[in-house]
Amino acid sequence: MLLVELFTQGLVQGSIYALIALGLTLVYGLLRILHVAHAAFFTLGAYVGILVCNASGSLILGFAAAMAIAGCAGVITYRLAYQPLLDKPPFVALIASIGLYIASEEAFRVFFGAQGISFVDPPLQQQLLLFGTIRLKMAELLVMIGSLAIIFVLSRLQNGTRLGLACQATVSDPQMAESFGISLRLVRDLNFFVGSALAAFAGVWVALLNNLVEPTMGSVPSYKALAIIVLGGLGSVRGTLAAALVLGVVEAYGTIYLGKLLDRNAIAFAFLILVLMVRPQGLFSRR
Amino acid sequence: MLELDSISCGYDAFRAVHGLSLILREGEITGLLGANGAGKSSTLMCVAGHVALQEGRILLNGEDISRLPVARRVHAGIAIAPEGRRLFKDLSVEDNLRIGGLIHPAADFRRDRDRVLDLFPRLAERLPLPAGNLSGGEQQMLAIARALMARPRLIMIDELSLGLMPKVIDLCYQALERLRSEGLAVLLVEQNTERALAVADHICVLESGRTVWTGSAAQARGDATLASAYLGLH
Amino acid sequence: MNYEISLMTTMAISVLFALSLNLITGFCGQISLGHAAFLGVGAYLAAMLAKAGVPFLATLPLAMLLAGAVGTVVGLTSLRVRADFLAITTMGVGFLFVGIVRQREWLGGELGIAGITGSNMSKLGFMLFTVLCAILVMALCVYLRRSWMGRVFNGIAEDEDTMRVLGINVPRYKLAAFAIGTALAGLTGALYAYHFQYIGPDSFGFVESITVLSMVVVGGIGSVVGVTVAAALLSALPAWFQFIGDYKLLVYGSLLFLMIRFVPDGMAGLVRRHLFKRRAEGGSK
Amino acid sequence: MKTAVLRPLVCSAAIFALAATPALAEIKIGLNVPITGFAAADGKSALEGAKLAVAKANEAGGINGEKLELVVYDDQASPKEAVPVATKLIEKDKVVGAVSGSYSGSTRAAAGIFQQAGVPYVVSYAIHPDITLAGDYMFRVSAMGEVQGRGGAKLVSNLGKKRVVLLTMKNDFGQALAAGFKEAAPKFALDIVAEYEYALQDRQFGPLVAKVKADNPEVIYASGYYFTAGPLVSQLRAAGITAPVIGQEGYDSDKFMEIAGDAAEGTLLTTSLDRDSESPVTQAFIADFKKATGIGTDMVAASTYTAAYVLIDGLKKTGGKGGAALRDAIAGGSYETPIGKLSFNDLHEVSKDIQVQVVKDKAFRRHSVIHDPVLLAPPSKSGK
Amino acid sequence: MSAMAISPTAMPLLEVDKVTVRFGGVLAIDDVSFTVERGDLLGLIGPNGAGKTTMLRAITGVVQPERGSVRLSGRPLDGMSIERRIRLGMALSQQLVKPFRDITVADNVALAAGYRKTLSPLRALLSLSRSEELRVAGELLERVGIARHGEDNPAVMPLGVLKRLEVARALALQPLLLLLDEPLAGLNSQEAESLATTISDINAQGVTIVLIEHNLGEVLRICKRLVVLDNGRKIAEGEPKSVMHLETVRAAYLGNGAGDERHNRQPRGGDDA
Repeated sequence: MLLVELFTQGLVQGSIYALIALGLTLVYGLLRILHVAHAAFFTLGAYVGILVCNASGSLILGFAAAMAIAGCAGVITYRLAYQPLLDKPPFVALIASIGLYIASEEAFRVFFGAQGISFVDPPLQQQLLLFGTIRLKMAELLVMIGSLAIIFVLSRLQNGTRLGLACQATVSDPQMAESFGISLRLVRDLNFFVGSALAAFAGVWVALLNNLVEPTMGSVPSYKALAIIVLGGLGSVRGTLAAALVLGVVEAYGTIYLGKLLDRNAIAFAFLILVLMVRPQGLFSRR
Repeated sequence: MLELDSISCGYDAFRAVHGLSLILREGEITGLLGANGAGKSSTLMCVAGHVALQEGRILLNGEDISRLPVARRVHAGIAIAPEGRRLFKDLSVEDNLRIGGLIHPAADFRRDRDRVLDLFPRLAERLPLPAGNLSGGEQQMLAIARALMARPRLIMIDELSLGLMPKVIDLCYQALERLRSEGLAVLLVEQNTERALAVADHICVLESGRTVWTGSAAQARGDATLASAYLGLH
Repeated sequence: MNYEISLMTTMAISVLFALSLNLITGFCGQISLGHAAFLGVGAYLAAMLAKAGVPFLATLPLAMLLAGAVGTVVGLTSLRVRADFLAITTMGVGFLFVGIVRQREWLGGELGIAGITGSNMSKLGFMLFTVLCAILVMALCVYLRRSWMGRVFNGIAEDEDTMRVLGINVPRYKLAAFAIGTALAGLTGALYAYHFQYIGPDSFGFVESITVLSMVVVGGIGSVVGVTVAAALLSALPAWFQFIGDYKLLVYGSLLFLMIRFVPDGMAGLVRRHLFKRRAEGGSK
Repeated sequence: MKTAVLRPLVCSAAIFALAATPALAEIKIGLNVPITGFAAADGKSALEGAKLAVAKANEAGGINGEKLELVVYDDQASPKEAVPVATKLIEKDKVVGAVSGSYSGSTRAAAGIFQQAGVPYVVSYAIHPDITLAGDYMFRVSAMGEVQGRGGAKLVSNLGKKRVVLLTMKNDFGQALAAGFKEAAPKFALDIVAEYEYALQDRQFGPLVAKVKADNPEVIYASGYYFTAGPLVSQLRAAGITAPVIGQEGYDSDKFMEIAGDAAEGTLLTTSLDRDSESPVTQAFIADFKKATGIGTDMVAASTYTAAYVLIDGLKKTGGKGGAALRDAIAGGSYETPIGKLSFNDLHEVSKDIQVQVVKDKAFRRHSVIHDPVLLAPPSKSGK
Repeated sequence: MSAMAISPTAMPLLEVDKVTVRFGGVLAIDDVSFTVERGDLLGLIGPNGAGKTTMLRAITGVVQPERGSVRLSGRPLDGMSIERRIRLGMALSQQLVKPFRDITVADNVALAAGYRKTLSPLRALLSLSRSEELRVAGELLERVGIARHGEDNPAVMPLGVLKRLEVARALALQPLLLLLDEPLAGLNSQEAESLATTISDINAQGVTIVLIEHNLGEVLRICKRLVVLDNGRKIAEGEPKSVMHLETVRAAYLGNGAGDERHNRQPRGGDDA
């Protein structure tokens, strides 16, 4: 029973990872940039979500505002920060991204205080009993369903709509995509919008789960999401989802059974290195 | 319909093509010939907008499209089946066609698709397969079919016969002749000189980025010097 | 004076550390996001040895040896994975190092190791020694760049496959780069331990790794002088920024971003372009 | 939300003001504190506490009429930054004494430098055992982690419970607490069912909670800071675990209740600050802090206030002189502080009772006091 | 070259023995055998997609054959990395020119000429001087006819210069066996003819050469022997003239089987454009 419960908890954590890593993977697929500052949109989303929810009393509004604002911020970041660096070696964008992340983390602290903020009346805290003894918070259940649903919808959109097709074509061969009338600018903006909005979505969920939003909350996701997209085989949406869930579960078991040997981060990265040594192209990459 | 007015193009300090002038007409096939690295592909990619135009003008029906953004050129009626085919490999054949026709309403897709499948019936059986899994010949057909989905008035095809079996080459060239009969302008880059000479209406031979010979294909076929000096021994 | 001496020592240590990474990333093109782990290996070994009474000068080569050995093993991964994957893998190595140290009681665990003494030098003497080390390593880097090894590194950084066609045993050179670079990081780590006299797992984490990488990139990747200047400046920046208190890291992060955004080839690139411009102007006269 | 946005701006303006004040004030005391970086939240509290102590002293006329000036530098809680900060305080600002409002790593790195310079250094809440071992100019006003851990074990016993699960935060604070707890556990015949560790950045404890539930302990001894403890306690309760949770001074912030909400009710903590204390000093501090900052106080603020207070008290005795005189003055004093009555032993550690607080109606209330001078004896020179 | 002078054995320099290469399900090379004698100038030809480049990759070790083996001076090369094969006396001039763009043309050649100094990292670390290598580079650049570009940056050089650079760089390794992958591609007829002549001269000086080339005119002019591949199989081998008369070869080249007199005509030089 414990094993099942740990598995469930691993999935909850994994679905949050998936939401964050998905945006990162979209950006990587398109631009080959390791977008560390992505985690800033996660934090931004959490702040906006709490502030709007506290002010309006509506969680839905909080989600909407968080996603909209983070999405726009993502597009602006792309235009100002990355677009001019696209033809430079990848580590240039990486360092720019790191600088941006440090600055944003500090900006959150300066604006919202170092101690973090909480919901005045945290929603979705009631708990549910599932399958006998497994107990989940409403918020935990919803984040699992929510993230799986959103990823499912996203991959349907990607495969079933003309816009999604345009995105995939751009990932596959930007020049040719352009030659068939696809505006690279539109596709890239859209990807940054969607990716950042997803990170913000994850941010609000984490705010709900912890009832706490701090300036530093993005630091763990900032690098762990990188590990996930590498595990997932860089640029693959389904691979990222699978890698995130696997990592969540590995961590869940690891913290309990390997906790004395290694800490959570080290377990995650030990797993990553192990996988890469066996499969240098990542866990779920076709190539 | 398309006029290259002494164009030069290349990358940064490197100039791949020097002062090329060429006129393409509807219902005609123009063959762009020459050795590896002579600047044929650069010319195509320049017309498509991917290689920087350094001098000269590109006119489409008398209108200067030199500065037209890449993504708008397909709207103007120019489509390309590029070197190496460059299919969207992870996507299905059908999706590749869909992307080819992205500038047209979704409602037209089925009609357009059936039209190009009529030209290349072999693709019809392959529709759900990832494009990367096709054989070389099928990939080339798909590259052409994808370009045709845009309903172009000019189609540019790079290295049509490269690495293909003779039978498949035949198929492709038959398709090409049919396109001509439907009034398309075709700009064909080809290493297989025999083939190109056999089908083209006009020939332009490049060497190290410069035009060394232009004229009708009939003239070219009769000019033994041309064939031996610039086109290898084919 | 002690303040300047201490700051100078810190700067020299940063210069050493940045040069050691520059050797791997700048010269040989192998990006590393976990370089602080090797600083840590050197620091921990030196601290343990110092506690055991091993003389200062003897700990330095031992720290180099161990860090270089570990670095060579990590370098093996660079034979397996490339570019972005390597960046993430080395980042993982960094986390693994910190994770392992945290859980080892005999390495001080979370408490770290304090009271590291035994350099038996005055503050001034230690500073001079560290600066001397930095100068020697600079000289080594300049020499290395001009040696055949430097030429090969340069080739590998640009095009590994073509270097193979020229008969170069690329894996051995990559390992050599990792070995030398990480050994120098180990040396730096030993000096770090003696200077700060306290080390803990958090001193060698991800933040430290990206800080040193930003020094290399801001200086101009591969440029010895550029990296030296950038490391010295960036390491002193927080101390100089004390007056803006609350906004210190905000300014630091923003500066890092703006610098890279507008001068992607670093300070060395900026200077080079400026010189060329002047030379061109001079030539036209 | 307006205040939350404005406050940092006001505070930073205050820092500017402090840093920019020309050297008219005669007596300078230093403070190293993490203003930026990951530990900034605690740094903020520490800074407010120290500022309050200085402001109070200046209100009361300063030292022989001379005003005190607090020189504040950011050390990012990093040893690397703390070394230049300490040197700068000593050399550039010529402080007569200094207070650490920072974590163990940076405090430990700074300690050696203050010791070498002969500048008394009063440490508030950094609990690394080596800090006071650096030399006789070092003082610490809070109980060390081990001591608190031993107190925690006794509290479990006082509650009449036996089966304990330890949830240990993976940093020096958490490890020291766990070590003390485990050391004392046999004395009270406690059965430590299991110990799990978590990282400082963790906020999601799903797997740990699941395992604790399976272990079914009578009581949970969980080390942490309010920002880890808030989510932890809330998640334990959400999973239906009803066993009491015992925390420590790291929980001691109103933020804890804000984060954990109703789940916080009944949580016990061993700390230095007794909010129901009859002591006028404590009550005055709680009121003054609220007045000065608009927020409730916490352990970090109280400790740093106390450290600064102890230093200032010493300065009053020496008439503003530093060095050995100040050291001896501090060592010889006994202090009535917000965190209780203090006096230093030969290692300059304090021995004091542990206050047990309980969360009741979203406020910390007195639960009990652990008075056990033998069990709670801090390390001393003679003890070594 | 000196390396040639000290090889007295009568063994063929290169033996390709029943090599089969498969990519996925596609047979790229199907059971191909041939040998290259010392001093030979062998043309490896065939239509596009015949498997020439794959054959070359099997020889250099970039792809692993499914069956069969490759031997150099009688020594099996199976499983050896490309750099080891190079060290045993091969050199490769690549079809796609890949000069190092941040060093000069001469430095590119000198880098290869330092092959003794770069054998091991330690030796490389301890070697500083490269006057000898620069001298060799100068000579080689002279030999391939681009001496005047020695100090230029390859990034701005035309393809013709880079093709020659690629050959010079391969020669700098002082190989026993020089593998040239389409060295003439992209050159105009004059350039092609002169480079072909250079190649012929290099061969005359004792370097064994395998030449993959599309420019049949030059191939027929300079090669001593031909191996013709089609669809991954060897369809002919022997004297250039006789090989080109074979019906199978003509069919392979023309696809439709139509022979043409022009095939055997010697090309003329001269650029009348």
